[in-house]
Amino acid sequence: MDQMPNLGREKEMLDVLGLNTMDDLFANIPLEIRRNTPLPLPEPQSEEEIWADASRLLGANITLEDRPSFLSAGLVRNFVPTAVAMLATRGEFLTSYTPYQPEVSQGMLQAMWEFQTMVSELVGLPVANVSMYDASTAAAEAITCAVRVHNRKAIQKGVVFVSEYTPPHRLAVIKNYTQGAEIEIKTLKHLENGEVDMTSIKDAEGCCAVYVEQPNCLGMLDDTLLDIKELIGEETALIVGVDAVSLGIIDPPGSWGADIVVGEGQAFGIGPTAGGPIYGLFACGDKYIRQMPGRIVGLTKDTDENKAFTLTLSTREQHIRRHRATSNICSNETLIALMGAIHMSLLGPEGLERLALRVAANTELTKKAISSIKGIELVDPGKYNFREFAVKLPHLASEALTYLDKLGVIAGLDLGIWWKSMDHCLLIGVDDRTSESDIESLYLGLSEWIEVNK
Amino acid sequence: MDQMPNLGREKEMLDVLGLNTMDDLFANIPLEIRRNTPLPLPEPQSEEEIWADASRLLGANITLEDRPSFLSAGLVRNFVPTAVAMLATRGEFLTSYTPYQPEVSQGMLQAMWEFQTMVSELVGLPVANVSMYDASTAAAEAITCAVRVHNRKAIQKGVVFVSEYTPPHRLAVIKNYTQGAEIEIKTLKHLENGEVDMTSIKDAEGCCAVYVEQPNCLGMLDDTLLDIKELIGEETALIVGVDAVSLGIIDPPGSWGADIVVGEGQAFGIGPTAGGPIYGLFACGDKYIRQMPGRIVGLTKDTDENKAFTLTLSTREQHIRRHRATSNICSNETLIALMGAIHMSLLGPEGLERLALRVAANTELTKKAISSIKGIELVDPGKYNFREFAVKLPHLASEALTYLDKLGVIAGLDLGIWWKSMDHCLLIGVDDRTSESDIESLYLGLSEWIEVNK
Amino acid sequence: MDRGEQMSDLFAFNGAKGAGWAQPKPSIEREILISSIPKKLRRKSLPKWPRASEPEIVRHYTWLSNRNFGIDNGFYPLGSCTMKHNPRVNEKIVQLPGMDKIHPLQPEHHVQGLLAIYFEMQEMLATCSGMDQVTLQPVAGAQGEFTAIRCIQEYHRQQGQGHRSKVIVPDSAHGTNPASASMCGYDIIEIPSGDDGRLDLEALKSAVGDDTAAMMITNPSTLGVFEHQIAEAAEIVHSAGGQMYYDGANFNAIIGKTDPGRMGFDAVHYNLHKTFSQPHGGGGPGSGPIGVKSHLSQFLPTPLAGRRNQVEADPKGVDDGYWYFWQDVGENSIGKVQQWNGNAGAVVRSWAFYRRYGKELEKMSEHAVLNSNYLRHRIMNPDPEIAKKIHVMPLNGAPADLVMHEFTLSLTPLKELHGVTGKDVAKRLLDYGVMAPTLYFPTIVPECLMIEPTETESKEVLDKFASDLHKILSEDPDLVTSAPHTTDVKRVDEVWAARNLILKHPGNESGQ
Amino acid sequence: MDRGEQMSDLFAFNGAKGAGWAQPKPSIEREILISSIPKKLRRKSLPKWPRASEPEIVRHYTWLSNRNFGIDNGFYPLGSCTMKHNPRVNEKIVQLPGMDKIHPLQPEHHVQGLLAIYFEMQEMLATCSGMDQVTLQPVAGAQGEFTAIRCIQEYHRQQGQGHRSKVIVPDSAHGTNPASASMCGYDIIEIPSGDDGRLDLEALKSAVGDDTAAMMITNPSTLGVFEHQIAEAAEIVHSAGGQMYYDGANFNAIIGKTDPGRMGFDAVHYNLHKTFSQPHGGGGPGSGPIGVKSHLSQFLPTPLAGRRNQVEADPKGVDDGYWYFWQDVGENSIGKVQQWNGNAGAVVRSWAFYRRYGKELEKMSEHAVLNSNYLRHRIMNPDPEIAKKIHVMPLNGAPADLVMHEFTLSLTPLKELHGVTGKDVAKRLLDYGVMAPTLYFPTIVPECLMIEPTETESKEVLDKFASDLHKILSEDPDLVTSAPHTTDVKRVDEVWAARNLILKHPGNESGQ
Ligand SMILES: Cc1ncc(COP(=O)(O)O)c(C=O)c1O
Ligand SMILES: Cc1ncc(COP(=O)(O)O)c(C=O)c1O
Repeated sequence: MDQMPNLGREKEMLDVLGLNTMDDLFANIPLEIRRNTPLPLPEPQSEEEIWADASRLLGANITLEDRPSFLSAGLVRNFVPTAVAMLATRGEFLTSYTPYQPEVSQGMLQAMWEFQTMVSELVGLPVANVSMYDASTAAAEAITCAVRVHNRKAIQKGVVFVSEYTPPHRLAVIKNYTQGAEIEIKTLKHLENGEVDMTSIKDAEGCCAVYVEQPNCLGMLDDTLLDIKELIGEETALIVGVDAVSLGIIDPPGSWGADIVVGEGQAFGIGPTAGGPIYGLFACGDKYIRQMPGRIVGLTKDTDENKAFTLTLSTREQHIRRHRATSNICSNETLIALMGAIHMSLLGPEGLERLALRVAANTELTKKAISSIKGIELVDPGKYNFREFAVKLPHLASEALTYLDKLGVIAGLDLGIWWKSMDHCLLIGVDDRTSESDIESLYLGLSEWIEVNK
Repeated sequence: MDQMPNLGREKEMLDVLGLNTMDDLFANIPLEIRRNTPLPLPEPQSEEEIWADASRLLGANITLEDRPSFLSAGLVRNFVPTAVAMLATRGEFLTSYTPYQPEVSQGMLQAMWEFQTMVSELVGLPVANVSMYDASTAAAEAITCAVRVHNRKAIQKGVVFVSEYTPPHRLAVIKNYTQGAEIEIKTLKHLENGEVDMTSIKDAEGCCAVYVEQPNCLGMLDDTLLDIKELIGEETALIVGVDAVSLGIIDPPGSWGADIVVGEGQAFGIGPTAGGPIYGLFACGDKYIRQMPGRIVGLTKDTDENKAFTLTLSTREQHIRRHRATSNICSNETLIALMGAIHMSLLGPEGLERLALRVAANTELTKKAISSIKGIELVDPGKYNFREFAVKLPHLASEALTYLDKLGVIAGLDLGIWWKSMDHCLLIGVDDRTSESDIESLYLGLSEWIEVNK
Repeated sequence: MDRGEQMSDLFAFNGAKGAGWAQPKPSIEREILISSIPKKLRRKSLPKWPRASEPEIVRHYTWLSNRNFGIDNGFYPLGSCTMKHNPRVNEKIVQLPGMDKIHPLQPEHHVQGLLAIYFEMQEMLATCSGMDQVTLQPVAGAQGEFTAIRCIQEYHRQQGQGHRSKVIVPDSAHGTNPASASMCGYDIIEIPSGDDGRLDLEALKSAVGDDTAAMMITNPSTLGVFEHQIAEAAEIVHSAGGQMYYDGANFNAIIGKTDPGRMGFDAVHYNLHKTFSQPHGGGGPGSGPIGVKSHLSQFLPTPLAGRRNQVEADPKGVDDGYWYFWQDVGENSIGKVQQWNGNAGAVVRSWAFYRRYGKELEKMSEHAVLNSNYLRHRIMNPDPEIAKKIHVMPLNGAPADLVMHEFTLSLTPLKELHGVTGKDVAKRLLDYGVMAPTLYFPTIVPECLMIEPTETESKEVLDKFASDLHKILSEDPDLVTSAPHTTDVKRVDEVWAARNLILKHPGNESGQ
Repeated sequence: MDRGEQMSDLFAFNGAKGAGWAQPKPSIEREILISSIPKKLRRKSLPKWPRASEPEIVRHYTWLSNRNFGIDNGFYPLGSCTMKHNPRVNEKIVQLPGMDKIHPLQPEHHVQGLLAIYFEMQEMLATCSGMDQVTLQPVAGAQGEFTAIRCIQEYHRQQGQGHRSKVIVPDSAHGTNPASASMCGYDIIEIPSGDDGRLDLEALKSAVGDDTAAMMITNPSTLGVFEHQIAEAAEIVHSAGGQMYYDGANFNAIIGKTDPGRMGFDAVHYNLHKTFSQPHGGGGPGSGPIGVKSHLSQFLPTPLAGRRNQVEADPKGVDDGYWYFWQDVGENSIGKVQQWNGNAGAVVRSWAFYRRYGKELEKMSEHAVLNSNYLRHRIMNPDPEIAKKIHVMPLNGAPADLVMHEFTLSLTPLKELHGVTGKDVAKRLLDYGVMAPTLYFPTIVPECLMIEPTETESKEVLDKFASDLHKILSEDPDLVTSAPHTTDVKRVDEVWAARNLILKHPGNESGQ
């Protein structure tokens, strides 16, 4: 109760109002709908009791740092420099809200403008917004945005082709977000070897948008993607989902024709944090600006002609445009994007490259080690992988995971969870911090499991 | 190496200076005393490597929170509200230094002035400084301060009586600090029952100062102390060392005639932190102001007649008075005192009382439980204790500690470390967080040990 | 020269290559790695990010933060946004490795502690709102609305009522309400409020029909008044076959006093970041769980946190006799709205927040409402001496005796008499060291200031705000219309921004 | 009205009784507890502390912090104080429970990790300084001086040289040097510097004698010049039977290039908070370990961190093959100077700091010296265009070609020509958003500004400082003498403060 400064001063204040009891304040609530019993909740706790309970409960969790871990699947066990949280939790940032009054919010506005710049540079597109909820809603809203822009001229009205390598939880989000706009989601096929199927690309001709991921959700990079913009043409949007860190070494989609780039920002700024709060990246070409979702900051001037920042293009947004808004997003993930901005600016260009190289090196080493185990095969042999790779096991992947869990290794993701047909496949994800001994543990564990189940 | 912005720009800057190499900058160091070999130190590490090493090493320590702990002896296993560190580590506080330029340091100056006020209120004396290194140096410098004030009129010139209940490490500090000022430390005797020996007080008559602790280092409160100021008179300083938290319920020495009050501030603001940084409290009556050690902040005005704060009475200090300074203290413990101030202001008067009561309750319960064990006796039966109490064991205390350590209990302090003659005595310290189950562990452990060694 | 006059420019930092944040070397040499990337895939040139050392970055963001106003800097009466103090221990809790270093796909026996908190939160929210089942997956209020309307949509489809195509919202509704329903494919019917700012039952009656899918409404309304006819409204909508949706942004006003269940709602979202706690610096993150009555629960996004009694065979749990698990919602679930299990960090913070009040949570609502009424009273009843000096008093946005946790003022008289707009007063308030109230919302109140003090403000802060507002009302209109005067920048030209669209840094001379 | 004009007054917070930080109840009832305290011992009335809620306290201290200038806010060239950036990870490290929740008297097998760090730090400091044994106990530079002089004193006494009663310090020495020696009971002989600001060997020769206990000196000197005749000086003092004491406040200038051992010193203190890292907000904490040659080590305070090879019987250590322990120094030890084992937190932070440089620690000194020389050059050699506008250039405090990590300027000409003092310029610099350099120290340089940029400042910051200083030198003297103009308060009346001595809050009306 140490949060309410007027505790104990109720009478003094009620007197001013001419009221007797706190309940009098609620006189407008009809009796029939009043709650008459106390809430069946526990006793109030003090800070130290809450801290003790939180430490006990969360302390009972097994973390990704406690053991060799190869579970990534879109979230990253990263190392976030200490300065990031110390700066982002400064009260002026932490306890502010949407900068409706730019005159007293220049700091956050500038930070977000810088964030936009860094994201834009990262992905190679001119405009970025200040964050979406996550990579999946970013992908979903990229699709609705693209349809709004292209539907008039589209031959296949309302049709969007989505790569079959889109993980099902993301696809579910996409479907929820697009069904109301009468968008038809068709599947963009891939070849056996993981590359995009060019006949499927042909089928997409004249549709509103094509959504692919690079690397795909199995960590494979497909260089044939670099040619598809030319095939689908100007009137169909190319939307690409990325692994943000990979762009330290991998050509950004903006430079091979992507119109909208989306992705998960989490690797910059915050831990996997049980899945949230994280933040989605959203960047696009100029022609999408007025249809894009989310907040955006622009440079302008004040009445003294000094540089100033402000939210701009708000006429797209729900608080102005209401049901005709480009999106319903209001509260977004700015604070986490701020953490991302600080992390990115600490890294710098060469630091980003190094981070990507560390992941690349560990991908390489892990892939080599694991694929050398007899009985284990790469799902996409001969391809370049970043961060993740899928392997086919002799038995159910779920069994391998259980076995290795007992050995204290988090071995990856059972791909059977995503696609029943892949229940013998394991998705192994590394990060910049994967160590030789981590790889060894995984290698030994999987080898032992195969041996035991011979 | 991410700490030096000019890394890689050396040449550009050397060029401006007309130099060729970084070594040229050191041309003034004669060759005969130059180091020619690289420092035999490890490779540079990145933040994440340092963090990993620190976590590994410090993670290997067993903490007071890991197990029932009754080791206090002047430091407290406290709960510090989260807001304390979050506020005190704000860069503006954290990275400032002594406020030599008050115009841009009003924040820290005001915070310290408020700290002085709260300490003054706590101990019941009009003036407090902004911190000493710790309770021991505070006691030592209180003695030298008192001698400077009283020596002229003293009958026993240079003589100070120090309670025999002063723990030896503190006494050692006092001796180091006083020997140069030609102060003779005499022992103030106590009776068998722990109370001060009034004949010894008589012996002290006409000396410069008397130093006692309340509670004493065995946690015992002695109400006969409340009368000694009258006995020793105005020309002998009464210096009292306190347990700061106890003053939430115990009469502050200022109200029974103490001239200088010192003590450890750690309980407010910071964990025991392996013994430092902590901070010493120092408060005194007006007549000691010009002889007191340490920094002090005063309220004043600026040229616009607005309220302003500034360091004051600097003419006592080493940077002005040099070898005639009242103390050599320069860097002190302000940042930790700031943490203390924040903690105190979060507590408020009633919070302070509650904190003291929690300790008092746990002292009571623990004392009752442990003294009920057959074979264990209270050293000071029938006295009121705060936080600590000493018990006599049937065998060596060190053996009991070893035995209980194996059971996962930190049972207290072997008083044999302080005084050989007390090697069968254990000093048991509780805190506000001592739980019933902690007490039970201690009770069961000691009972078992006695049983086993019958 | 003013301190800080020169702007800190992130992209002007251009130290040595690689002088940024130090990292260990990759475990394979750079050249080998680079050449192993198929040439076509390789990045040609690095992004133009700043090259800076830690000290420079710390200083830059410290400088930025010093140009930003948050609750920690002063009163933040942004109506509808519930800008209350966020207890600091919550920030420490979410930095525990057992929170920060957790992957949402870890097996259940790795995350019993997290699941226990999830379960407790689902239960607590259901209890306080009179709903049957809660999901914590939606990550903001707007997404909660969207999710709940999606559930209602699937419900109607299942019931063979797929033709219901309209969602009714009062004209005082928050913009996210119509936007969310519209994203689900619904047409919006906006119904006008009555003269007292309240829901107009007649208007509602004439709006409902066979095509009504749902009504979305918040109570207390965005004017801060309690819709006392809410049960009747629910009756009207229900008898037309529609569902009642409760926008929980104002839930903090009524906890323990009443609940949407009692009012007749079928679904509700909670803004954890408002009612409870999740610092949403700069605009987010939030968390927008929803609660539904049992007939809607089969449609909820999946999974939920489930609980059963612990049995012998279970691994070690969290010592409360239960085993927690992720419970699949089943085939009728709408699937996912967020990639994982929602904003877990916000859930944990809100859990820590609610634990502080526990069964006395209603005290929070009481103090929020007390502060709101007190401030409104102080504003509307200046001391006679002060009243003499005031040019013109604002009008109540809603002519109610009592308000709930927030209230509106209309500055129409001021505008008419002196040409001073609500925006001018808002900007002038910035000069007094407070954040401006919500401006021009709800749109039905002309020249509206919407004020929500929250329970974490002291009487002194409220007194000062009232007297500052009185001062402004007695100031020279020119001073007010040209405000703010003491902020980091003067009034910002938003039109210029929209016309010129400079949305990224142009890069600096040194070729960055 | 200016934002923030009204002061935040901690003692004006006066909320409900007990509304402060919530705590669990005591395990025995209040009344019973109170009555169990002997009446005479009971406190009669509670201290007049503020009664505030967490939000009020957070806002108060945020407000205070916003009125305080630290390195994070800008350049802090406070000579001799080495105000460099403190890596942020260090703050996180010391909050680890294995640091924060440790009692110094825990058994050794509880604290192997801490002991390992202590041992490594002792070794590292000894290595870098050319000393034989280091203790980490002293908690500040001044206490290090005191401790080392105490050791020297005991050494002399042991050697039958107890009559040696004088300690020699140059007139450029820091005030703590004479103060520390004096606290040990020594008389101080101050010797004047030569015309070049350096140690005057002739003056030294005539000062030493049979009564010389020690000489205390820092190198580079407080003027930032390297005392190149230091070996000769050591020779002189040693042949008179005195000991050489190195004030290590400037050690950061020479690491890896030379060391006090090579220069002929017997004892040295390190300011970990300067050379390495320990944020000393507002004036401390610091850490002042000392290193000594072997003949002095038996006198060091006790205990030291010791190490031996691990054996079978040992409990689990920290996996490096060693067992660490607290090593008693023995009967000749001076005992204790701090209650425990020094400022452990500062030791750990400095360890984390040094680990970042490792064997390349000398780069830190190189950059500190590079920045210092670069800045000095920029100040003393303005562009010709700018030079024309400058009224008067400052003088070098020490006429050396090269300086070390810091340097002095004398503003005598400015004072003589325009009546503008060093203090005026210092105050005017505050208007430019930087901290003023150290003023009027060393006292041997008239109207002295002492400038230390440290290795963590960028070229741009140095360039801007030089050009700001040039601007000030070309400003209207009245503008400068009336500075500062843009700070939170105008020039502060220090004399009034000393005359009126208002050292605590008078309490507020509400009877607090
Ligand atoms: C009344 C009302 N409804 C809905 C919302 C949307 O919530 P969120 O911002 O969490 O998406 C808000 C938030 O601003 C609101 O005030
Ligand atoms: C040259 C010199 N010596 C000694 C000291 C004293 O060190 P400390 O402040 O750590 O006591 C200082 C610090 O200001 C100094 O600059």
